[in-house]
Amino acid sequence: ANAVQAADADEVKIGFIVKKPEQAWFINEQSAATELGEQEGFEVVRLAGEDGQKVLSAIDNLHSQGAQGFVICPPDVRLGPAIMNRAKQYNMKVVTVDDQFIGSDGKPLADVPHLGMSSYKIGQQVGQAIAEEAKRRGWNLEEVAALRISNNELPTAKARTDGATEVLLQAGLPEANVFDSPQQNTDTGSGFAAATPVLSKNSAFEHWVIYAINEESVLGGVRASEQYGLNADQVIGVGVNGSGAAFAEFSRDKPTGFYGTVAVSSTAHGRESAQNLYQWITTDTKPPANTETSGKLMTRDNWQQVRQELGL
Amino acid sequence: MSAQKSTDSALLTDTSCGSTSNDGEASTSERRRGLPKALRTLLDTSGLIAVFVLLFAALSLFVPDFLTGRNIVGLLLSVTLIGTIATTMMMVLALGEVDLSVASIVAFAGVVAAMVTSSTGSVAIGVLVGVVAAGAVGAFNGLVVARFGVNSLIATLAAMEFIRGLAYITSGGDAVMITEPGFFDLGSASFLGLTLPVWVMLASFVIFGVLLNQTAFGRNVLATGGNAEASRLAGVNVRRLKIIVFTLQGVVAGIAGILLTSRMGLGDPNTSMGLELAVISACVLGGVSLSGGVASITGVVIGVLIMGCVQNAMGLLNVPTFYQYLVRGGILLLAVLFDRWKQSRR
Amino acid sequence: MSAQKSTDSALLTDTSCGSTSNDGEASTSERRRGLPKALRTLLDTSGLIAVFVLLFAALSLFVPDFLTGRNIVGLLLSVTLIGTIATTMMMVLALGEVDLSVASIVAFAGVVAAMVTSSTGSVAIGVLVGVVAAGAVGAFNGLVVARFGVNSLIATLAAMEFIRGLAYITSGGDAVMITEPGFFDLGSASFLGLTLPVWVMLASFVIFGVLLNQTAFGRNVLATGGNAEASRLAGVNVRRLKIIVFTLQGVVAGIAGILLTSRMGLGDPNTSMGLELAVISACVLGGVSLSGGVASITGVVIGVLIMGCVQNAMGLLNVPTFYQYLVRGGILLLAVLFDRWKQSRR
Amino acid sequence: MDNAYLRVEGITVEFPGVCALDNISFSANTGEVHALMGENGAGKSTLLKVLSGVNRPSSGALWINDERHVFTNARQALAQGVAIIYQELTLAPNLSVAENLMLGQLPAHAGFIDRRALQLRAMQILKELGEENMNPATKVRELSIGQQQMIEIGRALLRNARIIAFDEPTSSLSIQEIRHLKRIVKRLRDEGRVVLYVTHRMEEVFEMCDAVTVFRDGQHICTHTTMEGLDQDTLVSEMVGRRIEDVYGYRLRPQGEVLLDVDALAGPGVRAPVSFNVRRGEVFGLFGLVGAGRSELMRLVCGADKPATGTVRLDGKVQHFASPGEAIRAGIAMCPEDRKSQGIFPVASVADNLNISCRRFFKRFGFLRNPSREVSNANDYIKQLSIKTPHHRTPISSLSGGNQQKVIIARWLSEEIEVFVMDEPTRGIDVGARRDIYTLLYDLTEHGKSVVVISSDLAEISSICDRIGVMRDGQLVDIVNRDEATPERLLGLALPA
Ligand SMILES: Nc1ncnc2c1ncn2[C@@H]1O[C@H](COP(=O)(O)OP(=O)(O)OP(=O)(O)O)[C@@H](O)[C@H]1O
Ligand SMILES: Nc1ncnc2c1ncn2[C@@H]1O[C@H](COP(=O)(O)OP(=O)(O)OP(=O)(O)O)[C@@H](O)[C@H]1O
Ligand SMILES: [Mg+2]
Ligand SMILES: [Mg+2]
Repeated sequence: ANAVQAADADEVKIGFIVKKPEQAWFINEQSAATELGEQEGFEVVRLAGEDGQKVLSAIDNLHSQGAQGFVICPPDVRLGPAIMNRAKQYNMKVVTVDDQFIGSDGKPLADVPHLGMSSYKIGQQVGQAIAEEAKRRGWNLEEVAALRISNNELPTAKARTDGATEVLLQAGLPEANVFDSPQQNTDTGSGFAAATPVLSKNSAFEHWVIYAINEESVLGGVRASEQYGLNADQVIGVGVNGSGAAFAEFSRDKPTGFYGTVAVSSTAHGRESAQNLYQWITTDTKPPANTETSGKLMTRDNWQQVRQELGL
Repeated sequence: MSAQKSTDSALLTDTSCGSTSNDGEASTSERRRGLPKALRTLLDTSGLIAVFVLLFAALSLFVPDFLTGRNIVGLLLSVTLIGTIATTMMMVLALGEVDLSVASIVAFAGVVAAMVTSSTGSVAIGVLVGVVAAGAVGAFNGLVVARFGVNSLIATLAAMEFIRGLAYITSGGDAVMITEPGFFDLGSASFLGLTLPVWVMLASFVIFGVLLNQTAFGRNVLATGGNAEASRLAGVNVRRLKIIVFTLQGVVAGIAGILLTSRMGLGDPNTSMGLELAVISACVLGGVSLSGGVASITGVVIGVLIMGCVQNAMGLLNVPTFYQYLVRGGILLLAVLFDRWKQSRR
Repeated sequence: MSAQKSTDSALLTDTSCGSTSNDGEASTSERRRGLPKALRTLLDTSGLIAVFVLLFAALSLFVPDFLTGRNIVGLLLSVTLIGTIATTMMMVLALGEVDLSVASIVAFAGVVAAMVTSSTGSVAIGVLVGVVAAGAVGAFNGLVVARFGVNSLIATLAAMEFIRGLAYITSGGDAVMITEPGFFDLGSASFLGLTLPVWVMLASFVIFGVLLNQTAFGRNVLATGGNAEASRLAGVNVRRLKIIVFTLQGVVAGIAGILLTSRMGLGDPNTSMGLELAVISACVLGGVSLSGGVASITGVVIGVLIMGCVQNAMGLLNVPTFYQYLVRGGILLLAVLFDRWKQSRR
Repeated sequence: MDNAYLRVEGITVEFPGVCALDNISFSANTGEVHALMGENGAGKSTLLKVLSGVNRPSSGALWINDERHVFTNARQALAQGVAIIYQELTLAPNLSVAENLMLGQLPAHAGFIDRRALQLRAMQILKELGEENMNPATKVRELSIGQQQMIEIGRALLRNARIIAFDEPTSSLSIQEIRHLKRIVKRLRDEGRVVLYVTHRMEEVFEMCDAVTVFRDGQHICTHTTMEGLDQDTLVSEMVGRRIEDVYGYRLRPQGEVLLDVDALAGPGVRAPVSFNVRRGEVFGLFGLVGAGRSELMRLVCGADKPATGTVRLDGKVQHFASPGEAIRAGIAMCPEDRKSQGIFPVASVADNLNISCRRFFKRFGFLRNPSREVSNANDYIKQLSIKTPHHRTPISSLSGGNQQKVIIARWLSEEIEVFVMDEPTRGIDVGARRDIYTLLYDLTEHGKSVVVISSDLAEISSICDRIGVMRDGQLVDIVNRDEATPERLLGLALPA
């Protein structure tokens, strides 16, 4: 069957399933893949899979359309076995992007090609950026408080904040100075609401660092810090992604507590993962098991340049 | 003489008396009198059925790959969760209540079943505990609503938060992996080309259809939804009725949740957010009144299918996500507008 | 004899005649008679107020840093969105309707205002267009509900999907940046230590409190919520009333959304998911009846404050997220149970 | 007396601010129709609700067949053979006639409804009710109020109860239906049941009842164990605490020019064009059987429904009312017949119910209302119409039916209304209050207003009106002058030819 499909190269159709179809990140990925498809002559079906049920429906749907494979960012990494099960049933090829499948033994499913950045490592990059900036500003980390806007329902969020926390602790931030503020959502509003009580509780600290799952949440924290009369030079907020929220912040007249963000090229992710799958279908060359990408720190000074570099 | 009077008034009722407007109408509805009950009900709900048939025909015609065996099977599978739960939601709505906690129950039951199965090694025990837990949540909802007279929207909104929290706490926030291979069979066991979840959905359609129409219980539910005071005075145990219906809702949501978990291979505490609104939409699309007392299983089946078909077709047509919002909102609005129009024309 | 009789009966009326049961009660209610109206209303809703006062005292006592000036300011700011919208939601609920589309309107208005401001360079035009767009959505909801008699739960559920989709489409799915610095002042302009969003919330409390209680419009809203048909026959233009109330809801949600956008510095189409349920919860906590006809602004203020305090305290106490779900659900349930208990005891 | 089948002993029921029943005792025997009489709010319905387990007495008990009972829910009462036909309809609107008849005891095998048995028993009971032409499969919401009332009665018959209580059953029945009801009541008595019968209609008491108990303000006034030697005036004065010679008290009034002129009006419910006019100072009656289309006609006049053809002139000016609101502001208002669904705002206070329309006259600064004016207006009418309510702030739903009606009437008295349309204004209203309402009508007309009264009460309509229009099957068949309006004539016109 594979050979037949491979021969039929001009009718290649692949799916691109993402867990949060409304988010800029995934929109970028999907449109980059679509663009590539237009260049290379294959069709990309964009689908949403917000939970397991919807992912399976999306796969059924792809099967009905006669797609040969799909790229997926799963809503839960542990869905791997169920998704692979369904894909095998339909004889579809699968590559994952952003989040890698985990098998029932708790280890990554090695035979599914993956392209992405490790959430934990991204988190470490965030921590690194914060630590360096704090050092540059000459802060004594012993007296710095960390506002960790957490969202433990989301494994990605947890991995990112854990990564950042680890680096900061190594850099000399006392563990007692790390304050959790659980948010209900991942938007600015909930970041703000979560940060408010923590800031008011710990009024003794002069310097704050803020990190979270994404830029929006960090921005919420920064807004809360402004509300408490903390100045831009008293706060270092570093986000993740490189989306409109960050650009909006950087293009303000005056610098704010939002120091920077670890930008990852969603465009590259979308493009490369689609490319990999296309190659696999047409030439039968299986992509590398795990391609790790990394982020690039984007600050007020270099954001436009980085943005261009990453094609955002 | 008295006989004369009543026939007259019966005529009046039918022909919406007088003026020349709609004599054709009247005679149609009179002709309907002669038809067997089932067919008459069909004609009454026929507006909706017509919409569905038209929609289905249009989709089959214009959407490539829509009318293929594998797509229809996939479509059926994709509506199992909504479809199964819609049957008991219909009962709850018929009672004049509403249940927002179903999505949380789905998640909770799934997590509990997955954990218990993994720890005891027995699928049966796992499923049983999951269903019982879900039923207990439903019974609790029923108790709060029936015993303390709390508005069900609020009671189940509270339960929605609470049970979701319990699901997170039980699972530690992470999806629970299932180690027992037997558990997967639940979701994939197949018979006549359809898998267990589809059969369960079809069974619920039949069971709750019969329950609603053919049993005293179902009629009491409708009576209570139409006028709770009336059924209480007529000796219906309204309190028990409500508790039973909410418990059934819990049990069915639990079963649906466990089947989902089995299909997914993991108990995910984050699953099915927003499901309650989709289920209620499907019921209302199917002509179930939110103020209670009016419900039909045919309507609910059609409502579920309409929603499923539209969603499926949008996937096939590659409609961008954002426009899917517009389409979903638009369809819902058009369907209820159509329903209103149909009723006002009568 | 007859005179004797009627004084007797007046006495009877007050002291709930005879038996020894509740003389204390009776005399309290008699004492209340003498009090001015406002104070009496206060005592009537006093159950809830007592709960709030106790809660506030407990939090101040046991939660470190709760009762500090800046925490209270922060608390106020964090409830502005819910508080502002709760005032018009109160009107909608009083009318016997419900509006699920507020969260989408918040996002939509914010995105529109941000885009228009950036493209025209004028904050005034941006805000105006945002508010008008939001008002138009509200008016459309009102039209569908009032003109076509569609159940508002479904009509606004459809609008919720539709408008969220519009917000995504308008913004392209990504946060909209604001290039006009003047726009940020809206959210941060401060007077007497409180920022504009807080003042807007306080103003809505006053305006809609007065509107509900002190104007014929407000009383007509309550009457319509109590019995729409009777209200129409009593000469109320029910249709216009509903359209106006939904439009107000849209306008206020729009203003709240624009202020949020200004505070956050970006127009985010993803913002405020689930806000509608929080707003409705706050109203119901405040004793607003979901079946219409009963509402009080004091109750709503208290409801908003209870929710805000609990959320804030959980933050201060560092309650893990999962348990926050339990607490929120539990509080909501306890509050309505308490309310029922209070009413049954009366 | 002590071996009576039903004994009520020392029952006391309290509501916030009201003592509905104060230590009531009386007894009723089998084979007896026992009338319960009293003013509005005297506590009659409350007593029946104690019998049916809806209201729990704070003290006292019921003795049924020498067994002591205090019911706490409706099922217990039904189990002891007590069935009540309530004043407010208690039907499930979307269920069929048959299902409503047997609600709570649907015939079933292992839970499954036995449709045949359901159908058969329903047909049988409908026959007993004289409604053999009613289709048992019809949805109850499609029936007229009178027919719905018959379903209620049928339900009680089906229970085969030993004690059957009727709460104002005739208030919304047609004349044939009333005849039928009387036959049913007699049969029940002859079968040896206890029949309790609440009514405000004197003639029914004297025609049907064997004993009468009178309440006033929650107190037991007296029980007459026999109707021998009892006359109407005595009974009335026991009920209302004063003597009323002539309830109707017709007064001759001068009549002015035509105020309301209806010309060839037709529309939903009114199939042939109807023309009539009403003069200033006139009380114009509309008589007909239930379902004759009287309400529908006046709804067209008052802007509640849209007429298909015809015009309405008010004081010579042609009016096209798009809504009741426009009609009210032009000076014509209607008190609807179905108080519960069209009249009251149940959760709102008496004052709010009363001021709903007129408060636009009491404005401050052009947009704020004037609560003190509203309160004084409410209190004025509470006093003037002797509305029994603990307070103007009491929710109207806790008032007795008659008092609710008075509040609705007061709503329009405080407006600037020229033409009052009153649809069954005295339905469920006690003699004393009725007298008050009639006096009120005469007072209004003496001040140059016009009144249109729709009534199914023959005695009432022929006694208080100056002219009477008779309707049948959505047509106005004739207009009769007062002096020619004998009950026989009116009935002859109203009944189908
Ligand atoms: N649910 C209630 N809550 C408070 N008060 C009530 C309630 N039900 C009845 N009442 C009061 O109890 C008293 C007796 O009412 P009831 O309905 O028994 O009068 P009734 O004799 O049946 O009058 P009517 O002839 O008008 O029907 C009235 O004053 C009424 O206001
Ligand atoms: N809900 C309804 N559905 C269908 N027909 C109805 C409905 N309500 C009333 N009708 C019909 O409309 C006509 C007039 O109704 P209605 O009983 O109100 O007349 P009426 O003369 O005002 O009598 P009354 O005032 O004594 O009740 C009747 O033929 C009746 O059957
Ligand atoms: Mg009564
Ligand atoms: Mg009528």
